[in-house]
Amino acid sequence: MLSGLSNLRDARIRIAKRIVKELHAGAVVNLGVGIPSLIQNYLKPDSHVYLQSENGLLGMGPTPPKDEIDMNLISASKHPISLGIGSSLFSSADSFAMIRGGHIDIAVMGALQVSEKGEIANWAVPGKDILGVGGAMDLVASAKKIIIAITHVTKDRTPKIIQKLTYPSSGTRAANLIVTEKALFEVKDNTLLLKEIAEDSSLQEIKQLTEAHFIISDDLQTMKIN
Amino acid sequence: MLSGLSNLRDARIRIAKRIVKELHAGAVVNLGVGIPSLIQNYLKPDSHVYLQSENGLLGMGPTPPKDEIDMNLISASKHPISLGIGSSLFSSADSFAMIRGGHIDIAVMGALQVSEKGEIANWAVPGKDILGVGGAMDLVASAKKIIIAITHVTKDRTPKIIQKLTYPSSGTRAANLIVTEKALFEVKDNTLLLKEIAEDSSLQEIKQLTEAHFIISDDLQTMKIN
Amino acid sequence: MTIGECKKRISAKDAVKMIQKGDSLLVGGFGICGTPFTLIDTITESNHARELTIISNNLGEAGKGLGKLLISKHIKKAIGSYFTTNRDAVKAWNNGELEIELIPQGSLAEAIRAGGAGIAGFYTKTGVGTEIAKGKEERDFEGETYIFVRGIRARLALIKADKADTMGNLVYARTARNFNPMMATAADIVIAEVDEIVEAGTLDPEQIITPHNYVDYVVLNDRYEKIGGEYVERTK
Amino acid sequence: MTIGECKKRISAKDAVKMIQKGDSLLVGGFGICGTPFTLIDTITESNHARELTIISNNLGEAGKGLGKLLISKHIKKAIGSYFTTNRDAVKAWNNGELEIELIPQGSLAEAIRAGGAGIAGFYTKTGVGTEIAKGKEERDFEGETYIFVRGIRARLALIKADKADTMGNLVYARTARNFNPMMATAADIVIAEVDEIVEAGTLDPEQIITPHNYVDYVVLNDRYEKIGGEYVERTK
Repeated sequence: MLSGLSNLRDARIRIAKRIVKELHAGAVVNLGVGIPSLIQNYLKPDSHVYLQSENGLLGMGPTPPKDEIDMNLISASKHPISLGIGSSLFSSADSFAMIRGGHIDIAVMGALQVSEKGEIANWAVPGKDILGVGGAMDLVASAKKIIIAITHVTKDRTPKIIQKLTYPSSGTRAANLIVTEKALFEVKDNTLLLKEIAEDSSLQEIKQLTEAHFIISDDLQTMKIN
Repeated sequence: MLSGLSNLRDARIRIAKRIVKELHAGAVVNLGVGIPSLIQNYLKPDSHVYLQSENGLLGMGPTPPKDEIDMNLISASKHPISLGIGSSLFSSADSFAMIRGGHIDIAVMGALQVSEKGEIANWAVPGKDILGVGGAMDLVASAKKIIIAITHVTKDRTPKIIQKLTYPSSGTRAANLIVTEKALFEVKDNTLLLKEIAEDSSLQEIKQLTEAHFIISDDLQTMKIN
Repeated sequence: MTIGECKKRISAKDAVKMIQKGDSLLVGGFGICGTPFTLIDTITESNHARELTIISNNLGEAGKGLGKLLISKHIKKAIGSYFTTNRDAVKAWNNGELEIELIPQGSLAEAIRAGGAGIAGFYTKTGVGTEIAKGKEERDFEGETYIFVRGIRARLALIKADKADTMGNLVYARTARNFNPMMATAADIVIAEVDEIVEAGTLDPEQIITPHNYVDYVVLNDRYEKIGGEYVERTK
Repeated sequence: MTIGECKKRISAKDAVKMIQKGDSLLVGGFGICGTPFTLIDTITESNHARELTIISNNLGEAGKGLGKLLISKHIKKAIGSYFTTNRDAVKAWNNGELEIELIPQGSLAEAIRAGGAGIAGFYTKTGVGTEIAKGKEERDFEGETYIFVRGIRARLALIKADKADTMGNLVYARTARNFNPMMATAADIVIAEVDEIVEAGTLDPEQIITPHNYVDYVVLNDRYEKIGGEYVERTK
């Protein structure tokens, strides 16, 4: 058994694996940096999930073998990638027209904080340098569905799922789903609904490590990864 | 000699030929319907004038031989054309981004009327159906230079170059040059400057057939076609 | 043939069933170049898809493309840039049988692109000082006057491409591209008529103009064939 | 070789001479993918082209691409979407040596496209309710709030393409396309750095992304070669 997942790497992998199950065949998905970028490793080749990379690609394939690396073909995380079958290449303007026009089914993104209404803070920390926003706000505003992939607490065990954002928000649009290594929440009618608890966690632990109010699903499940 | 050009066809050809001389090597030129569309016939193959067609092409080539006609390759006048060397194809949005962004050097267009300030009316007649505007207003607003190609008077000998437009204008932007079968006017500081008279016309005739005020260039020339 | 593998493929008849009375439709093409002939002809044979608002540069030509749909009395209103050359459109307008809304061609193209790109509206110089600007918001930027144009979307888009691959990626043929790529982005339901369906992976990723996620359904043009460079209705 | 026939071709040195102190430059690339390395390196060796405002998604990487231009103290201000990953940019900003203006990546791309397309500005949902929206005009359309974004232009654009033909038509390589095609449309002077110049007529008209009329000058990348998929500085 996973013993409390003291290992951050295992926690991140678990989150990625759980989110894979949310990506239905045919879905056009944008994966953010950090945990979301791990998801590709766990997608089955026949999943028919199409990865959009905001730097100008639909149909991102996995990391190529070393002798096929071409740094003219990179992901938004700036890692070398390959072209999947039926992929297409386009400019940043066309890529964000795709994002902003509502043509991305699911955006999976990291966050610094999520509020109990599902609001997202994922680009800046108060008092620190605000030097990067990237495509986060474009995705928050316009993706059809937003899945947040975060560890349940920070390294110093501060909750990330909190009552009100204290960090700058990334938009007025709320997340639809929050997946941590301990739990899965759905955001419904401005409220968090706890739907799954990891087998090595407990309702007591979730309550302790979640500052936000949440309600518990009548159909509370154990989180299944594989 | 041309005897008064009673022939409308000859008049139109003369206008087209005279305008060819205004199209410098390297120029990107949009040709409107009517007289402007004749210009292509008189461009030398080595002219390095690049014709833009607003339906999505830069580098329009001449009418192809009958067995090479492809109605998927047409001009904005909806005639079959060919692809010149170095031509490129694009969407209507990209085509009008090119036009509206100021990337067309010269637009040659017909007109129903031109005012003595160079204002253009070329899309509608009062009291008649207003059912077509096409790309006229886009070109009037944004081409770097506008050349008007018109017969000097209407079929019933009404002047087309008049003091004030009585037909709906195509924009606030003025033409830069007006070429008829009888004369060439430059528009300078909101004033028409008569620069050339055709060899079969006369200053007297121009005065008679032009309602607009104009001034006469110190360097008035006989219009040369070839 | 790999056509059977295209999961988005449906018949023209099934495609037309999705159109409701009073619907708004983006229809690709410039004149009759880049026009979804098979889909349009199938609408003419339907009885439910009437009182349509058609957003298209023209209404085809008299008796061709959208010109057919006009004669068959399926069109209530046309929004586009140039209707003068279709004598039937002029006649219908004169008889009060057709509403017309004129938009300069560049503003039309840009508005459809905006509609598909999440842009609510934009400012352009085109049309300033003309009858087109009447009732439109004006605004000055750096001493120049612009008018405001709203983005355009419709419930359905009927577009025409040269080829689809089995995933629904599209490439166009020459100037038959025109309004089709923008229209593919600006409707709730996008139906692409194509001359040919090819295996996914055979189109060059650099050359795909419409990525597959914009295309909901693919219909094969089975009514017209190209003869002497023109689309000619097949004899049945 | 047909390179001599490209009338737009100039040396990187002559290209950089056109840049003036205090100029605004659009510079293509995403990180260092699709970056005009030769032009940037040549600027670092110039003494006149300083106090530049650079409009680019990033400032390259630390010591690479625009990162070099930062170290050589040629940049006064950077306008873009993501500077966090270049530690030199963060340091320069902290030391008050670099001004930074943040724009969401999609708004940046769209604003440059607008600047090149005669669009004065547009309304987007991106950034509504965030610090990015502060001081920006808000407006509601059909119950949703949008913010107004102005088009962006610069005096010069330095872009990177894969190939130019001798007329100046451009094609790009894979995701090295990114911001380059829009930047080619949005500056008074457009200088395209390319890895290769080919004969006009050899590029497929369907595949040309930047038509030649957008390109004023072509500079051949003669400082970097691709080794193991990466651009590596040539040993002199």
